[in-house]
Amino acid sequence: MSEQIKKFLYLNRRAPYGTIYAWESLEVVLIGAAFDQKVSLAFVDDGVFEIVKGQDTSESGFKNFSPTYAALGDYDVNQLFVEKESLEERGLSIDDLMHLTWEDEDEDWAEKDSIRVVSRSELSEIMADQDVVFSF
Amino acid sequence: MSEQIKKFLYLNRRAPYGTIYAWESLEVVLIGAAFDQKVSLAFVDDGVFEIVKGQDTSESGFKNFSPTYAALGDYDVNQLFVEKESLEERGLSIDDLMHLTWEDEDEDWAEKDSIRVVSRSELSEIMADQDVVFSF
Amino acid sequence: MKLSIQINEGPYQHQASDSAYMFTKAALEKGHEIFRVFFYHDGVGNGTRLTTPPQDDRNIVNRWADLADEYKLDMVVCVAAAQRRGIVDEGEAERNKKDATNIQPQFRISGLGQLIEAAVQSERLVVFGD
Amino acid sequence: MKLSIQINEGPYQHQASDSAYMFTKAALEKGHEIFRVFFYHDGVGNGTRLTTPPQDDRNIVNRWADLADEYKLDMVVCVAAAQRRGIVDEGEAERNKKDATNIQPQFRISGLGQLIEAAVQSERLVVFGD
Amino acid sequence: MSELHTVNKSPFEKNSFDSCMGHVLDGSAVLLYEDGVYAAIKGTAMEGKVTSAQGVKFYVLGPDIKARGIDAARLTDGIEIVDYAGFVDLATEHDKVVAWV
Amino acid sequence: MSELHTVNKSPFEKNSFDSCMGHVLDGSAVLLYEDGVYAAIKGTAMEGKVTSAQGVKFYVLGPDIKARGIDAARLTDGIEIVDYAGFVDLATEHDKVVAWV
Repeated sequence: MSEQIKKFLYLNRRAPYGTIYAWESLEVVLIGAAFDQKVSLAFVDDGVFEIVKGQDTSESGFKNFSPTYAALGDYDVNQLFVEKESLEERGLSIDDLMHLTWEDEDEDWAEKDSIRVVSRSELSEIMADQDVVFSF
Repeated sequence: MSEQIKKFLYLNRRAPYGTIYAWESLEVVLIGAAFDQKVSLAFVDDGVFEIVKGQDTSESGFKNFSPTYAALGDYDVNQLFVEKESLEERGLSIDDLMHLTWEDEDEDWAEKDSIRVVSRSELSEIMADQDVVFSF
Repeated sequence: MKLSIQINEGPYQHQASDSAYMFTKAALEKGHEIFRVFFYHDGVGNGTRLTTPPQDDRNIVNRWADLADEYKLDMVVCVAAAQRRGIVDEGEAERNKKDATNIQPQFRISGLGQLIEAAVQSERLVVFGD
Repeated sequence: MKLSIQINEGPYQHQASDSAYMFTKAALEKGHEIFRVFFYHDGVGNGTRLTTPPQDDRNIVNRWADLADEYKLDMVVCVAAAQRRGIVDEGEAERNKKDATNIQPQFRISGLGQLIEAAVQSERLVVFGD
Repeated sequence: MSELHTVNKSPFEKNSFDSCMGHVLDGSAVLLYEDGVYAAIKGTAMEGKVTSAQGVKFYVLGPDIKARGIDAARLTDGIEIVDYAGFVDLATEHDKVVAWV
Repeated sequence: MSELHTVNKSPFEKNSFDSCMGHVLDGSAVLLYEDGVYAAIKGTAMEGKVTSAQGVKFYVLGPDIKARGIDAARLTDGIEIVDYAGFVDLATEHDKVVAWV
């Protein structure tokens, strides 16, 4: 659809369910995956809660959209940066997060981790390196 | 409209203009003044910014609703509690606030201050003494 | 006990309307009386019949409408807030010269006095917002 | 320079739409090109023709419509977000069997791809939200 | 009078929980729901605020912790889980409800 | 690349300003607007955060401080006032805009 290849970062700073931002942001990521851009997601502040495992909305009446994160790998969205300090402040570690993976076509479809835990200063550098940052 | 007399507290915790809560809350206070209830307002957290003097929206395109606070006295709404700690955290003192007054019918229409600066613990007691607390 | 509910946010964007619905339903099922549900601020957006949420998600507006039918709930949308945000019934359309309405029939548009009255008449006012 | 604007909140409740309008107007007056204004989340509420704000206040919807007329702005309302919140044009009304529309004519309903395209084609994307 | 205070915002994002804690009196209760349930997680800066509140009873809404993947074992000690019916009971058993929206 | 970060929420209510300050790099700029302008007031806990940010230039939107009754004399030293046209200039002069909504 376009000749330019841009680096897109989706900045996720909100908890899921209390507001719809996380979910509708994910809808943008899925649609955007059809465009040939270099895409990554950052989970910062309460955004880290979006990918906590074991979400179960059966008693809440609203839809559990967390399984969609596991599908991102199939859409070639496999650069998920999670901020270490944000996890720690919330009493979380990587073991509390969903195990999100993708299959590397170039290495005989080897399964690889999509999530990379990075420090706040690393994430700042990653953000600075982008062409577009989406905030929701 | 009702035989019961209740103590109503309007809890104002939001800054003006960034969101409409402060303004639409004030609309409730004005309508509510027509009912025979015992009404008071509390300004806590960013709510103290609502009654800062010198508000001027001429370059913003939206309506300056702050003059309405000065009219509250005419509606017999004259119990405005402002939390001391909230002011201090925001670098404000009572001198930064509008001078809001009412005229006391029982004392030959003497002009009296509507605003009373109270401590957080005093305000907690005032809240506890209410029948209804409105939050916006 | 007699309760009233105030909802300050619209459907889907915030959980407020979901929480208020679950609370109201639970209160009714326990035999409490809901004197009134008052929709204020963006909460007026719960009263439009024009939403079409995804098939696999809850329909917030219809859910309120069904609860109102079942329990004869009085669901009031604030007129001033509705005018700012474009929620319109027949009377409002006529008054403000609008060529369409969008209110869901189980809701009615009325003034802020209805919120004050609800607070006066009810033993508890429970507020749901952002 | 070519810019695009994203607006995540509806009119009046948050200042986001006001700020976005003032920014967009200033950019146009400086001779910049606005590739697209994209309304997402509750931002879709800026695109209804049914609002009647108080006489002494700004009319947010009409203001956007006038700016669009003057500068031929492309103002897009996200279809998925609009369906959740009840913003409807002729096509949507037919598809989802709704008996009324409420879109303001200067806005058009389209998909999220329009936001991605705006980000690709524009030199800057500026986001206004809560 | 005894009050039920409700908090529905994340304590990491907004000041609602802190502000509530600054105004809650001995004998009152706090219900954490929606994103407010994140204040109930053990091992964060919130734990101390919960455990040091004298004479205040804390509740958390079960469906909201479940939706967010928070196991009951991770809650700060002494916080009781209620469902929506329990929320209704809390609202009626206390003299009024104060919402820290 | 140099970035323009925008903050539109009160630092006393939400964590947007703090989060922005944790991610802003030397050579970038921060524009405070809407309720974000409250972070520009001298004599609060925010003043030190502004003055200690190395190599970061701060701006505040004039119409938004005026609306809120904040006199220019109350701003933390070094913060520059811009109007909407200036906001546009900042957005175009930096390589991208990051909104801390």
